[in-house]
Amino acid sequence: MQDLSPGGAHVRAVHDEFHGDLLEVSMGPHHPSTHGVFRMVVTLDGERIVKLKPVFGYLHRNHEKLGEGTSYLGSMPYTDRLDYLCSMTNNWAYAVAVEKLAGLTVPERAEYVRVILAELTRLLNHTCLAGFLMQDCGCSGTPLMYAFREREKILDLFESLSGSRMMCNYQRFGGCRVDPPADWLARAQTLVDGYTAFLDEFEALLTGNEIVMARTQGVGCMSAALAVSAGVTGPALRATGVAHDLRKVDGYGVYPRFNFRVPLGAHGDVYDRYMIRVLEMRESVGILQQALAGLPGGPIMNPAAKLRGFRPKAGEAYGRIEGPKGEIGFYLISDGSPNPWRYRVRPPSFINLTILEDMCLGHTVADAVIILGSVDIVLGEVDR
Amino acid sequence: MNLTFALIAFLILASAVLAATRRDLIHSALLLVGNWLGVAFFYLWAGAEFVAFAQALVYVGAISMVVLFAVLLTRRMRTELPLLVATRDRVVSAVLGGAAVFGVLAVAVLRTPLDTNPAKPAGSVSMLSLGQQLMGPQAAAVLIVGVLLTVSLLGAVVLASSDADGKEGAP
Amino acid sequence: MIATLPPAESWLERFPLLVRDWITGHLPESLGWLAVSLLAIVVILAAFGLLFAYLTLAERKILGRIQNRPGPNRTGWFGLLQPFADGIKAVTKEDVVPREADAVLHFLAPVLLVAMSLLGLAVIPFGRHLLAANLEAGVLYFFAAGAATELAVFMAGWASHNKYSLLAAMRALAQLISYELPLLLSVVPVVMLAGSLSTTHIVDAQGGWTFGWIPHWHVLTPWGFAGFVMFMIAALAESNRSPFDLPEAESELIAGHLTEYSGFKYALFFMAEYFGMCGLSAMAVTLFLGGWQAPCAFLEFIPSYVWFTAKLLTLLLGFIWIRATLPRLRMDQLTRLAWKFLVPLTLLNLANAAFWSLSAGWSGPMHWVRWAIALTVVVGPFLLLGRALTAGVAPRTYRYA
Amino acid sequence: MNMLQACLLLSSALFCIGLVTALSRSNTILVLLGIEIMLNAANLNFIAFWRFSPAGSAPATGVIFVLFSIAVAAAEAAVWLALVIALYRHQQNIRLQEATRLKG
Repeated sequence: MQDLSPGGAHVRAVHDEFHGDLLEVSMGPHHPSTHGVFRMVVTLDGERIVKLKPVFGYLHRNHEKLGEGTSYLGSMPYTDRLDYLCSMTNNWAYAVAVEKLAGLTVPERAEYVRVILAELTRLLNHTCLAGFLMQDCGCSGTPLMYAFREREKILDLFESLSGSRMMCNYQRFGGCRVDPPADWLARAQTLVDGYTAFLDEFEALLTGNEIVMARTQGVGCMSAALAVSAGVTGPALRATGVAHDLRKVDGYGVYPRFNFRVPLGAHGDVYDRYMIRVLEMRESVGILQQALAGLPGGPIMNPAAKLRGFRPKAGEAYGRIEGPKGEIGFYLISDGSPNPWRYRVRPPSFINLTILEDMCLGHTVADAVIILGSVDIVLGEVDR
Repeated sequence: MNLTFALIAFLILASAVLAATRRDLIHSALLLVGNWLGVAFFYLWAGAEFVAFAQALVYVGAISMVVLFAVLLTRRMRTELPLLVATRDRVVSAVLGGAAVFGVLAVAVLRTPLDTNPAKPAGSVSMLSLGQQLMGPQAAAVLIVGVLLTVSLLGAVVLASSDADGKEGAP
Repeated sequence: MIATLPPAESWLERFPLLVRDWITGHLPESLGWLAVSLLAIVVILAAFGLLFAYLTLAERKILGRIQNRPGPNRTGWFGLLQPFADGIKAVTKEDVVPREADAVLHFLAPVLLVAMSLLGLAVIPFGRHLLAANLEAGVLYFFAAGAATELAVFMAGWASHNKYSLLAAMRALAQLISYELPLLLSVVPVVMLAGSLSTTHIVDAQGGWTFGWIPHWHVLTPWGFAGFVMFMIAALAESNRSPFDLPEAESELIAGHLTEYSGFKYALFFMAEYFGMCGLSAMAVTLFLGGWQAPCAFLEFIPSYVWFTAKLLTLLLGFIWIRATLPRLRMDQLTRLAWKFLVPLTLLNLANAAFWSLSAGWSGPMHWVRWAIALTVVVGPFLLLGRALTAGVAPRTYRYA
Repeated sequence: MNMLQACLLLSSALFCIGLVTALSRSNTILVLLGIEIMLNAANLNFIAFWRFSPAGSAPATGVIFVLFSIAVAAAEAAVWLALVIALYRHQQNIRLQEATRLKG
């Protein structure tokens, strides 16, 4: 029955006595708008979607099993490869899980640096997402290039701090790998100071654009009940009006010390998801200003933390933080050996993706593309 | 015989015959576009410039689109398109009937002494006089055609959308 | 090319005529007409071929500038040889035809498309003495020639035997049916006021200046301005340019009807898109922007074809700028824009032009009344229909937890 | 045989091709295309007579007749597209023989 040859747009006509002739199109895994090797098997009535089946796993590389065969520290660079746009927050979430498992505390300066890097990552991710979303809407690259101009600046910062632009591998259990020097902090301050101007420019060009609004408003609506029951987190959840932000809920790290707000949507459509991210970026800029201003001195690593011969006591721990895409969590079970006995990732974009069909039904092919774009997936994390 | 005329006649007839015998409906439709273009060339050859362009605009630009739309909207997959093979009897009788009609017409045309005036210069009707004819003596006809077009458009919309809401109830 | 020339004209203005006469002077009398026709064809092919080549470069350069990147700059000085490098690449690339494709139609589609988009250029008066075919029904000819372009897009989409291409074919048909009407209707007022379908007459009707510096171009009247804007919107849709590039739709249908094309056939499609864009822009210049007429009386010493080229390039820059700026519409929004916005507005504009023509004799204070009425007829429905079109779409305010 | 007769023969032949198409094919679209061919054949006649007959009192009659005919053809095309779609909705195919009921 499923006579689908791999790749391309192999399609078979399904005759459905209720809907007339339907067309089954395999969008992806090689499609410019699936953000990686992702496939949607879409059944179309004209251009309207009557059925959508997400197919993933093309990028599966056994991440969790690899984690069980490697030492705790050895998994840290692998977490970079999950959501390769947000390696800093992946590192942090994993570090939180291990620190819980081992009962390690983190010096205050390291907590501040972590917040700075996490918020920079949030800016990076949301900026890219907005650019990609506009690209999916059919802009010929202009918003994307504007977004990438800012992304470059953040990546330059990451590079000079960690030695790598995307695979940062920066966090350690009990602190961070290197202490950011003063000139790095000054550069970060310059970037943060200029970011609001970029956001103003970006919003002036896009937020009120009638084509953008017509394309995104009322498209891909997600109800709050559905979002909660499906386990959706992050901006996608907050776009439906549910106030759930782990930075407020858990108050991990030093977030309770900062003054910031959580923007909430009302419709849960693509426009809300876009706007929530833009507003979150403005809040992130505020957090960054506060964190850079209040960065204390002191050590960057907990001296008690051992990197070599690290063997946490038997037990289990679940560490989670609010990543840019939602709740990124790591669940670890230790049996006292150098390797975790069980290593499990809670990837936000994978779980957010599960309700793709509910959002797409009744919309057109063109909408499916931007709905997928607004979910904000990175296949490295979806497939692991 | 005029060479241009022969070429145009060949284009018209060949495309019509091919269109009538193709099994692929899309090919038929596209060949018919060629046929309509041939007719437009004939008008051009005969000196009726305006009609030729109108023919190209309406037939190639509009009616062909409608035909292709109809084919696509009522399609199965491409392989299923030509399944509607007529029975041999029908084809044979249709061809015989057509040949008979052509015979009668041809004999009638050739036997009739037609009063012609080949010396008449081509393109003798200017755009201005055509417009004055249309807006003067033929104004009523123009109005009627306008009403007809409007009514047919509305009728088409009504026909095509009649099922939109009552679809589930229909047997 | 027209032979009549007023006596006092600079040799620059008469340059095309001089070249033509020089060439035909070497040939026997009987071959004159053939030489003139061939010359026109060669000149159009060469000029627009070169324009196409450098337009691709200009588009990439301008897009690059708008997007904070340099654009092509490696081939030749400032990348000036890039079009030729692209051409060599396109010709030498493998031409892939899918096994299941309808080979004949797959081949015919790009050929037909280029041929059709070139045909329309014959009736454009590029200068006072630069016109390939002075047809009495030139405007009608132009649109008749252009009518077949979407047919070729459909053929390409259908012949490729790819479902993305099929969807693109459907979109191309729907788009053509929707936008042919406003395109033609926005031209009708011009034809009505010029009283002719001939492109030369339409340009002549826009000659002259008020006070020597306000040209009598159609675009400077209320109905002409509205007609020009609507013509350009419909032209964007006709030439499948962003934001109406739905048949191509890179982010949705990959490349739509172009998905299964490669090498030289793809280059032909590309070429046809630019020729179509040039043709429609040239028509817009002819119909609304005074054709080859100079904007001010004292600037007439600059040859007419220079003015035409300048106006043409300005419109083409507009096409590129719009492409760099706007996202794509959805199919239903596209057709809604055509049927619920452009068609009613063009029909109203027709009445507006009729009023303008009837009130030509009004003078004194009535002159201002005439302008006020004409402007109201343009702006009022625009605002009302625009509001109806964007109903339910507005910027939102957000609350914070 | 003069030019007028040649034109008339051409249009007769075209008319008969259209007739055969309309009679022999069972696909509604092809039948309608056959009718469209016949209509064009008739138009050819008008132009042929206009071009080759001696100048009469109304010199443009043939041209005007064809113009009206083209306009009517456009209207007709819109209606038959709607008919074909309605037919397809009712019986899921466009075979003319099966369209025997006036009521869906």
